[in-house]
Amino acid sequence: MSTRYFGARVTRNEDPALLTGRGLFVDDVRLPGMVHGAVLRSPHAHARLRRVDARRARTAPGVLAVFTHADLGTLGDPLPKLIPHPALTHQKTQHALAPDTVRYVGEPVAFVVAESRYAAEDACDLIEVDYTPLPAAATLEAAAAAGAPRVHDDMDSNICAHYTQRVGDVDAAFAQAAHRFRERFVIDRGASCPMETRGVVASWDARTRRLDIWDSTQAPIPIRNGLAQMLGLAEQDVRVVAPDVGGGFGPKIMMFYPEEILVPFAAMRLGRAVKWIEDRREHLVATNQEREQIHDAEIAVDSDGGILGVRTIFLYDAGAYIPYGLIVPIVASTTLPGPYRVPNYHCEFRAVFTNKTMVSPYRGAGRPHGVFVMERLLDRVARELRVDRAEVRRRNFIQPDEFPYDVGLIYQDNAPLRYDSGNYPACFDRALELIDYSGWDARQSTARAAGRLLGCGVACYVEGTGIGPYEGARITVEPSGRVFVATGVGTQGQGHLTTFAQIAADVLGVSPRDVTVRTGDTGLFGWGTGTFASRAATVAGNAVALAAKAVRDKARIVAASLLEAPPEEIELSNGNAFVRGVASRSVTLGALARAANPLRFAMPKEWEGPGLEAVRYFAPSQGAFSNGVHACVVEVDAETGGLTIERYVVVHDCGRVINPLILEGQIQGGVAQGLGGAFWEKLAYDDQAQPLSTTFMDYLLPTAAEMPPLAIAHLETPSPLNPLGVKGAGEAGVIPVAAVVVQAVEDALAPFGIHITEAPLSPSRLRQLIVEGRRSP
Amino acid sequence: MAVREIALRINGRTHTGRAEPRKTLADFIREECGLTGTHLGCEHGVCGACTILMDGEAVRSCLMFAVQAEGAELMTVEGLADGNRLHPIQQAYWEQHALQCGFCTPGFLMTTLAFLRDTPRPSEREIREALAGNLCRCTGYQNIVKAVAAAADTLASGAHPDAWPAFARSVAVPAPATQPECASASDAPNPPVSKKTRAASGTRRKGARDQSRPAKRRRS
Amino acid sequence: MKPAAFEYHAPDTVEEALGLLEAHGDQAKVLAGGQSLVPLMNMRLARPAVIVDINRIHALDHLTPDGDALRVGALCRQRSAERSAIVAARCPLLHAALQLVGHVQIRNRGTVVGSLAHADPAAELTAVLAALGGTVTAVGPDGTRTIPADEFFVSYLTTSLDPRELLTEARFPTLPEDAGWSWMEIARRHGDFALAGVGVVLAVRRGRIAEARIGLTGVGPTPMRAVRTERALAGRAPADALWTEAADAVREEIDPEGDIHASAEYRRHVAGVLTRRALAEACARTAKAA
Amino acid sequence: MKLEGTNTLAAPIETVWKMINDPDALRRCTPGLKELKEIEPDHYEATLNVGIAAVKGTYKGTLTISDKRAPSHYMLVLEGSGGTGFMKGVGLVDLEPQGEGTLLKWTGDMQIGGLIAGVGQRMLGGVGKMLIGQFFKCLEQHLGEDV
Repeated sequence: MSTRYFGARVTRNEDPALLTGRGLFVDDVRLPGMVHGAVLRSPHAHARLRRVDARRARTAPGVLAVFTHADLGTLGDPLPKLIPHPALTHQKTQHALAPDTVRYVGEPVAFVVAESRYAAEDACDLIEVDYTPLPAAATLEAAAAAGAPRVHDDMDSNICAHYTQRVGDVDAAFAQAAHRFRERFVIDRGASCPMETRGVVASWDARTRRLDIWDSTQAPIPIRNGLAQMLGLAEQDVRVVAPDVGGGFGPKIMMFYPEEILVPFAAMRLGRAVKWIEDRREHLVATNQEREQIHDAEIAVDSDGGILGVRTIFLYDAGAYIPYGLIVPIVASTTLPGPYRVPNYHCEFRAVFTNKTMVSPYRGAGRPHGVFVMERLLDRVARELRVDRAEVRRRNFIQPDEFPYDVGLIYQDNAPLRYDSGNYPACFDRALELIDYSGWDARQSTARAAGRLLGCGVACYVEGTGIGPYEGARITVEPSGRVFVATGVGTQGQGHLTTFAQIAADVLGVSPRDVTVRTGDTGLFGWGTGTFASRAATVAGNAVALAAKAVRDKARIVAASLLEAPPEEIELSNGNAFVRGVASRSVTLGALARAANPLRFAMPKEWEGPGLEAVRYFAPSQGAFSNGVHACVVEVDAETGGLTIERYVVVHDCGRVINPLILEGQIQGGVAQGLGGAFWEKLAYDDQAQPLSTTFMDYLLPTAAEMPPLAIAHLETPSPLNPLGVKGAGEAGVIPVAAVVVQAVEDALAPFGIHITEAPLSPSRLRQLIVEGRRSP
Repeated sequence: MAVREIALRINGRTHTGRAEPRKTLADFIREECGLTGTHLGCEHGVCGACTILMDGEAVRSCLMFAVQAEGAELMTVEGLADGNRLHPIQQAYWEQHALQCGFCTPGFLMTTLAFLRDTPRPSEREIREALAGNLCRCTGYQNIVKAVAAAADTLASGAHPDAWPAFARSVAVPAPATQPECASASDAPNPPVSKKTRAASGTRRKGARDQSRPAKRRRS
Repeated sequence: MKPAAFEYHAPDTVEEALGLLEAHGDQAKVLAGGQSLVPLMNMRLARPAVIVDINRIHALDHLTPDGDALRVGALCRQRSAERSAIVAARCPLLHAALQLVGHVQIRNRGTVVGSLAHADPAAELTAVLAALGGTVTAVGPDGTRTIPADEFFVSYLTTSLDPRELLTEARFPTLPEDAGWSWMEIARRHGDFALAGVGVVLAVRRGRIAEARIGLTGVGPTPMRAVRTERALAGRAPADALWTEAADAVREEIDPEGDIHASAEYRRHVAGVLTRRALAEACARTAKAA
Repeated sequence: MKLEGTNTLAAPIETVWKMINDPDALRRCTPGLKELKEIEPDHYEATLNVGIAAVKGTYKGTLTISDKRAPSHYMLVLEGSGGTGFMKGVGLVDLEPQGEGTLLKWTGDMQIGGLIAGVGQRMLGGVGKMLIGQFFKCLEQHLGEDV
C-alpha cells in the first residue's frame, strides 16, 4: 500500500474545534431541564456509618432528591469485580453509596440532586451523618503487618492477594554468584490529574425507554454493557458517549465509579437529565490513584557484572478496594527484567488494602516501579564493581538476533511475556550520543571544579503495549466522497482522529482531511474494550487498516463495472477510482458510493451488500513490545536541594511510526508526568490516612517553568505481530523517568556519598539526605 | 436567594442572564452565556483553564463573581478566531501540535494573547514563566512554548494588524507592539488609571470595531 | 466546589463601605482582588455572610509617590505596581517581590493591599512591608489610624485590623539612594508560596554597614524582621564571612513550622542560605548604587 | 499531629489543679468555645467555632476529663465535627510544684480530618500550636485574676 500519509507529520483533525472553544466535553453538555448532582463524601478514612439523616437536605431550596444507600435497591450491591485473578483471594469492591462502613476519605455516602450545583452543595452541608471512627490502616507497611487495623473486618489481614512468578533457579544463581546486592526501594503515591476531572450526564426518555449517557470515560462500551445489565435495559437502548475527553491517563477507566451508576439512576428516578461534574478536590480523593509500592530487591551478578539473578519481593498498596485486580503489580513484576537477560528471576508480591483511595493503572501502570528497581540495582552493581554504568547495561542487553525473546513470565494479558522485536543496544548508543555521554566525566569534573554539581542519568525500559482482546472499525464512504471511520476505542487527546484517518486515507487514496473519525460513541460502534495499555493505535489502528482494505476492494469491484475494466486494474487516488494507466477513465469515490447503493434493478452478487462500507476486527495473539532509553543531565544546589533539569533526551522504538508529530507529543507529555512523579508530585497522607494534598496548591503538577527542553529520536523496528508493524507508545514517556532522574541526582551529589532508593524527591528531602550523607562515615 | 439580572460584555457582545451574586464569572460565562470554551480545571485559581481577558488583562474567571464583571470588556476563546479564520496564535498552536486533549488550551490561548501583546519578542525563559500560571497535563509544554515563539514571530511580522480585537486591548498598557513594557499609568495619583487610559484606548484606534469604544462602568 | 450564598454589596465610596462594615461587623468580608479570599470561599472554608466589594471605589485605585514613601491604594493591582516605573526605580525590593507573587493572572486581579490584609505567612509583600518598616492605613468608625507592619501582622491570616475597619492604603518607604537590595526565595514551583523568602536592604557608608534590613517570610506565623541580626550587622564591614554569620544569626532568630513540602529544619536552614546570598547580592548592588 | 509544651504558672499546684478542673476556666479559655454544657462531672457537650480569620468552622462535640490523679495529672479529650471536617484533641496535663509556682507540662495529639485537613495542611500545625498556646495563656491570666 502507498504510504503517503502514514509516517507524515500530519497536523491534527481534532484541533480546529478545540482551539476555538467548540469542543464538547461532558461539562459542556446542556439538556433541557437538566439538574445537577453533588456527592457527600466521607471525611473519615475508616468509620462506621451510624446514621445518615437527610431530612433537612431534602427540604432545602432547589433540592429534588437526596439518595442514600437505602434508596439504591440492587444498585446498592457491591460494584462489579472488573478483572479477577486466581491469586486475588479477596476481590473487595465498593458500593455506589456506602451502606454501613466507609474505608477511605472521599468514599460516597449520599448523592444530592438539585436545580444547580450550588444548591446541591448547600444541601450536602445539611446532611447529618454520625460516624464512629475506626483505626485506619494508613501506611502500606503498617497495613501489611500482623495486627494492623483491618480495612475489611471479614478478612483476617489486609492481604488480598499473594502472587509469585519464577524463572530458572534463583536460589542456585544467588548461591554461586560472585556478588549479591540488596536494596529496599520505596515509591510513593501520585495522581493522574487530567485537566478535565471526571463527569457524567444522563438523560432518560421514559417513552422510548432509552438512556443516553455522556461520560468522560476511557471505556464507553463496557460502561454501556455493564449499565444495561445493572439497569435491566437492552444494550441497544443504552447509549454511552465519551465526547471530547480532557485527558485520561488510566484512571478514567474503571467500570464502575459510583457516579457512573448514581447519575443514570437519578435521571431515571427523577425523569430529569442529571449532570455531575467532579471538582478538583473530589478528584484528588475520589479518582483512583497509583504508584505506592515497597520493593525488597536483590541482584546477583558475576565478577563482570553479568546478571545471574534478580529477586524482588514487594508490597502493593491497593487502597481500600481492588476492583481492577492485579494489573499494576503484575505489570511491575513483568516489566522489571526490561531489555536485560535475567536468566533467573523471582518476583513475589502481596496486594494490601489500606484506608486510602483505590489504586488502578495510571500511565505506566507499574512499569515505572519495575524499571526503577532494575535500573537502581544496576547502578549499585556499577558502583560496587567500579564498572561504568553504561557498560554494565551494555553487557546485559538482549541482542537483536535473539527475538522473539521469551522472558519466561506470564504478562498482564495472561499470555506468555515474549518480546516480538527490538534493537536495544542501538537505542542505547543513540541515547548516549545525544546526551554526549563520552564527554560526561570531563564535563562533570570541570563543573565540580567550578563549584557546580552536575549529574547524568541513563535508564532503559521495555514497554508491553497493544494487548488484546480485540478492537474493530467500520468504514463508510458517503455519497459526498467523505470517508467515515467509526471505532470503539475512545480518545482522550492521543490524536486518534488523525492517526486513524492517515491509515484509512492511504488505503482509500484520499486526504486525511477527507476522513472523519468517530470514536467513543456506542451508538456508532458497539464492539470494543477501551483505551488503555497503549493499545489503541496498535489494535484499533490495524482494524481500521483492515476495514479500509475491504472498502477499497469493494470500490474496485464497483468501479470495475462502471469503468468496464477488471477490478485488479482499478486504482484509488485523490478521491477517484481510475483504470491503471488511463487517468481519463475515472470515477469519484462519491459516485462509486452512490452507484453501490442502487434504487432499482438487481444488485451484482459479488457486491455482497450495498454501499462502500466494511467492518473489520483485529485481535492480536499477544502484546507488542516497545522499548526506549532516557537520559538526562541535572544540576543540584546542595545548599537548598534545588533541582534543575538541564537537558533530557529520549530515544524510542515503537515500531513503525504513524505520525511523528503526535508520537513526540505523547512522549513529551509522558516525560512531564514522569518528572512530576520524580520531584514534585506526592499525595501526602497523615498517620490517620487523611489526605493532605487535595488541592493544586499542595499537589504540585509541574509547569512550563519546571520542564526541561526535550530531545527525542526514534528507531523503527517493525512489529511482526500486526500488518502495520506498529507498537504502542502511550506510556513510554513516563516509564523510566524516576529511575533516570534519581540516578542523575545521586551522580550530582556523589561528593556527599548519598544513596537514593526512593521517589519522589523534594528539596527538603534532598537536604536531609545530604545531611545524613555527611554524618554517615 | 437574591437572584439578580447581570449583563456582561463578552467578545464585543452584551450577554444578560440571571444569577445569584455567588455565581462565579466562569460559571456565568459557561451556563448563562453558553460560551463553554472557558473551562474549569480546579476552581481555586491554580490551573488557569478558566483564564479570560478582562479589560485586556488575563484573569482567572473562577476567582471572580459574575456580578463583579459588569461594565468590563471580557474576552473568551470564542472571540479569538475571525469567523473560520484562526487567530495567528491558534494557528501556531495547531501547527506546533501544542494541544492534545485540548481542555487547558483555551486558557493557554488567552494567556498567550495578553503575553504577546505585552512582550512581542519573548525569550524562551520569558515564555515558560508567562505560561507557568496555566497547567497542561498532556503536552509537557514543549510544543506550547514552541507555538508561542512561532506566534510571536508571525505577529511581529506585522502581517496581522487586527490580531488584538478591541476587547483584547489592555486598559493598563496603551498600544500592543508599539510600546511593549510601558510603565503603568497608575503612577499618577487618583483619579484612577483605568478610566484615563480606557478613554485613551477608546479614541486611539480609528476605524476599529465599534466595541473598541470604552464601556461605561455600570452601577450594580 | 461552589461558594456558599452571601449578601453582596459594591459601594462606590469609602464611607458607604464603612457603613456596611459597621453594620455587619465580622459577618462581613471585604473583597478586593479576591485571589486569596475567593478560593477559600469556593472551597467553603470561608463563608462570609456579607461581601463588601470595594472594586468600584475608584478613589482607592492609585499608586502615589509621597516624599520618602510610595502610597499604594487598596485597589492598586499587583500587576500595576509591578509595571510601575516608579516602583521599579524607588522601591526595587517591592518590584522584585511582586514578580514572584503567584502568576500574572493572579497579579492582574490581586491587589497589593489585599495581600497585606490576607496576611498569608508565606506571602512576599507582607515581608517586604516588614523589611522596609512600612505602614498600612486603616479607616474605621473611630477615624483613621496608621499601623506599623510589626503591629499589623498578628498571626496566621490574622491582622490587628478591626472587622469594622477598611484598609485604604499601604506606605512602602522608598530605598535610600545608595542602598542595595535583594529579594530571594525558594518555592517548589515558579509562582508558588515561598518555602522561605528573604528581603534585604543594605546601606554601606564609609566601608561600614549603615543600615541593614532583613524581612523574612514562610518561617513563622507572620512575616518578620530579623531585628537581632540587623543589629549584629550594623557598623560592621561588609564581608562574606559576615554574611555567613548573619545566616546563622537568622537561623537562631526564627522558629519555622514544617509541612508536607518542607521540614522545619529545612526552612530554618534555607532561610540562612537565602539571607547570606541576599546580603551578598544587596552589597554588590550598593557598590553599583554608590 | 503531636504537640507538647510547658508553662510555668505563678500559683501553688492545688490552685492550678482547681482551676484546670473549673468549667468556667475551660469555658473562658478553650479557643472558639461557644457553649459548654455539663452533662455529668467532667463530661461536657461543647460547641466550638474555631479557626483563623475568615477560615472558621463550627464543631459540635464533647469535652471530657479523665485519668484524674489529683493534683498532678489528667487527660482532656476534645472531640467535635462540623461542615469543615472533624477534630479530636487529646491532651495529657501534668503538674508539678516549682518553688512558689507550678510547672504545667502538656502533651497533645491533635487529629484533624476532612476539608480543613485536605486543604489547610500548610498552616495546620502552626495554628494548632497557636490555639493551644492561647488556651494556656488564658489560664495564666485567669489564674492571675483569681489569686
